[in-house]
Amino acid sequence: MSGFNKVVDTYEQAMAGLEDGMTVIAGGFGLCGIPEGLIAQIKTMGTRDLTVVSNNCGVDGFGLGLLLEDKQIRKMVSSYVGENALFEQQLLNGELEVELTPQGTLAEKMRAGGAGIPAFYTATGYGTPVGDGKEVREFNGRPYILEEAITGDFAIVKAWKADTYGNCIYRHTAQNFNPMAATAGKITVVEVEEIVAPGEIPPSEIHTPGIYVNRVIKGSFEKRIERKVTAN
Amino acid sequence: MSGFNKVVDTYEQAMAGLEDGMTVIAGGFGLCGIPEGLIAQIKTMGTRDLTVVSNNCGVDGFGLGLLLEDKQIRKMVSSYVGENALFEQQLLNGELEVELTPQGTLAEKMRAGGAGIPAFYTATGYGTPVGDGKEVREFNGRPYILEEAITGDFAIVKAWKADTYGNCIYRHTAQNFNPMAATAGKITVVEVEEIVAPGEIPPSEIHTPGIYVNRVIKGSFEKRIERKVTAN
Amino acid sequence: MALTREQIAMRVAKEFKDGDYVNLGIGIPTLAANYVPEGIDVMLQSENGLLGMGRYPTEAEVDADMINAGKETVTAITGASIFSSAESFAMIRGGHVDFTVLGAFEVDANGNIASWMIPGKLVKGMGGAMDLVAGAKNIIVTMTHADKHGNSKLLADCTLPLTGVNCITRIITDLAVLEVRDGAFHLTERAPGVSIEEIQAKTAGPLVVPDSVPEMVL
Amino acid sequence: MALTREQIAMRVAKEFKDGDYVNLGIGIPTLAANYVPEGIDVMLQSENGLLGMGRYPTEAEVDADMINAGKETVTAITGASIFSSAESFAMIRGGHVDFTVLGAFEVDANGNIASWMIPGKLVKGMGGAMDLVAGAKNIIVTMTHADKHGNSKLLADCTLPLTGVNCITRIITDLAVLEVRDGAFHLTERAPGVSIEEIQAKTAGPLVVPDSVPEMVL
Repeated sequence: MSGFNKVVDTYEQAMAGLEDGMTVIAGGFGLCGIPEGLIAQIKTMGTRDLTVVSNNCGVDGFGLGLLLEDKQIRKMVSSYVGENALFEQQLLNGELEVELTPQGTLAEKMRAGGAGIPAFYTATGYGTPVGDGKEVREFNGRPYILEEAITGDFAIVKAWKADTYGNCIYRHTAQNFNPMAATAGKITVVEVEEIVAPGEIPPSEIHTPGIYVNRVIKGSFEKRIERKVTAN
Repeated sequence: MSGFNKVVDTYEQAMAGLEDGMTVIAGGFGLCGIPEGLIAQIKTMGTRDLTVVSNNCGVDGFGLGLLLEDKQIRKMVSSYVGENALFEQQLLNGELEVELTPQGTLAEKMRAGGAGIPAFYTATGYGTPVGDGKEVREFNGRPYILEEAITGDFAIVKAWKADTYGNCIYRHTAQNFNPMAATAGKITVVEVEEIVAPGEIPPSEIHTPGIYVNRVIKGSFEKRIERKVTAN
Repeated sequence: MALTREQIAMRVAKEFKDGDYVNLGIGIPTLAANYVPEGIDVMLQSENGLLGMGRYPTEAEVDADMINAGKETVTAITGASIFSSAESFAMIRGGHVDFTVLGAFEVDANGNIASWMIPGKLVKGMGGAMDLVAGAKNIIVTMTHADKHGNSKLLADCTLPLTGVNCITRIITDLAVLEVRDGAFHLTERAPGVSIEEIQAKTAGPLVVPDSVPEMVL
Repeated sequence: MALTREQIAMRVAKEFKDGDYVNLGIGIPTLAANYVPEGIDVMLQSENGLLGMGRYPTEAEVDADMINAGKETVTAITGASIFSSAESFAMIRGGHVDFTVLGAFEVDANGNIASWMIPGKLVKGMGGAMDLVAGAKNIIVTMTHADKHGNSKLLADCTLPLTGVNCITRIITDLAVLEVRDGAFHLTERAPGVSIEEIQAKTAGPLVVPDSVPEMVL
């Protein structure tokens, strides 16, 4: 089954084809479950004018925040971006555009993009600035707004384990946006902690079937914690 | 955590509240992964004028086909209903109405119903009888039709195992429509092969979180095979 | 006396019924988890994909892959489930979460809420708040009745950009419990020792005061 | 000589590339799995929720919980994944399946296909066919060139209710391989020993015949 072996050996291969102006969908919630090495590779490549779709934009000096340092991001599509000063500065300077999207709508837009649903209605955001300019329609007497799907030229995903066919599982809440991101990239690249043989992950436990995955690379992860809180 | 214990002991309790004229969403694909005991209970109750949403309608004398015997079903919403003679006869007599829905659209309508998405666009069925009378809209130059969500007064679901909180896993391809059905019932009843203690199913392996489930009952299953084919 | 944050949280926790699935926002709402009454169990939903959120971890239990929607390290209870963000918001949007408790800058007499954006200040984003207010079956807003300058947060019409419309039915403040219906705030309880006059003075929107307004039981 | 069912399946199998995810309809399409060329691996998707469908089970392996979209008992290959119907059709509708092979009653010169309903006959349903033709990146229709009465199935316009519009680009019949584009059938290969005249006679829709039409290699 060599045609199904998605494993690549280098980050250059993993992100080959990424070009200026492309849209990149990234999994992760805050710093949890982010494809650290793939983000670093984009920084190394210096690709510019990117539209990045991700719930957050990392922090100063880590995660997607790294791509702000050389102003590689032109536009962020996120639900919450409050964690870094560089972001704030570039936003105020007009160097960076942000499209704030409710968290559930963002997740659903990615899922829809991967699932061939071009648009859907949701009550979320109706009557708020998020609904401005969007079609409103009533179903069963309640108003909803029309939201369109998101797809990316690339999706960058962090999984716990993948087999060589690209079947993935996620660990704990590091799952978050990763499964939807994985479905919505023209090219989906998954960075994992461990690569296993096909069959090691039981078929019904697979979170992301390999059909969505184009490339798999084994990474090593710092897994920085954003807010460490412990019980007394 | 007694408030989260969803286990009921009798089929009467499991289907309590089902009334004439209600909509029932049923999991299963053909005879695979069907809630055998819950269907039998509906037959016992004699509830009539039901709208049943299920990919298929069983076969003569088994599965949802049982509900045809006493003409309990007024309308079926299905993608394929070709497996029983009684169905055919009641359809030709005008005693039974059928709304044929493409299989993927049916699955998505159930998911949408459970997920608070009142409607979505899909290319499936555009330009065919399925699209008749439905709104057509172009996205990126391609025409799509608008499909509305489905919810049920009851959802009847077959899972492999559930814990007492209603967290479910499905076995092999007996999963099929069950996870979506589980989300789309005002009252969701799950019939399982085994009830386990909370924590026995690892959190990230749960297919249907217990929040969707109102009642769990342990059943015993015949698991009739529709087309047994073996290798030579 | 106006309630403390902890006392507001205590009053919020009295709303919970055994078996409720609850999503608690950051701040006072989160504190409510500490005051769930004896004999009542609730299961906490964290919108980053965790149903059955537990206590904070011990030092040994800390795991970067286990966080809550506030990005804090956390644990899961026995019987928890973990899932994707799409599944999490399917639960929320689909009305499967029984209770959402969240803070707000303003609520108005039509049940509109403003909680995410103050024009002129940097906008950080709405996170999951818009989904939560659009989806939950019951929403409780907790906030101080007035801001630190004494300006009422219970208005005839919200002045700030909205988080959701026509969705708030119950408010628990440091001074009172109010229901929102028919275009007015209906006073149902007052904080111990707080006068109706004070509540009237600090409620800018239309307020309906019944003949008898009991004190809260905490 | 017109191809047998097995020969049509053999020709279909030559379309597959190593690493293709393929959904095969009931009948001739399913046979194609038996003729995948040496050195080429494809992974079969079954729309009831199985990616990596394997061979039929032995008697001992038969499991009522493991079936394919044709409701036949089946096995899974090592490295298969199993998922819900919504996930399965997300794959299909979202264009992640590389190839769909299915039968048809009629195909027309605009790439429309009719495959599920004959008015006057009992309608059993479209199953997943409409999703498959709307979603797959490449669709191959396999059918006999004409029905048993000799009536062409390749028409200027379909006469039966459609399964999908403007979606068929390639047809493999017992007589020929044809591409559908620009409102015409373009003959690209003919079955060994079949004359261009026979193909012309049995193609009711507009047919473009190039100067040279090679025989199929099976």
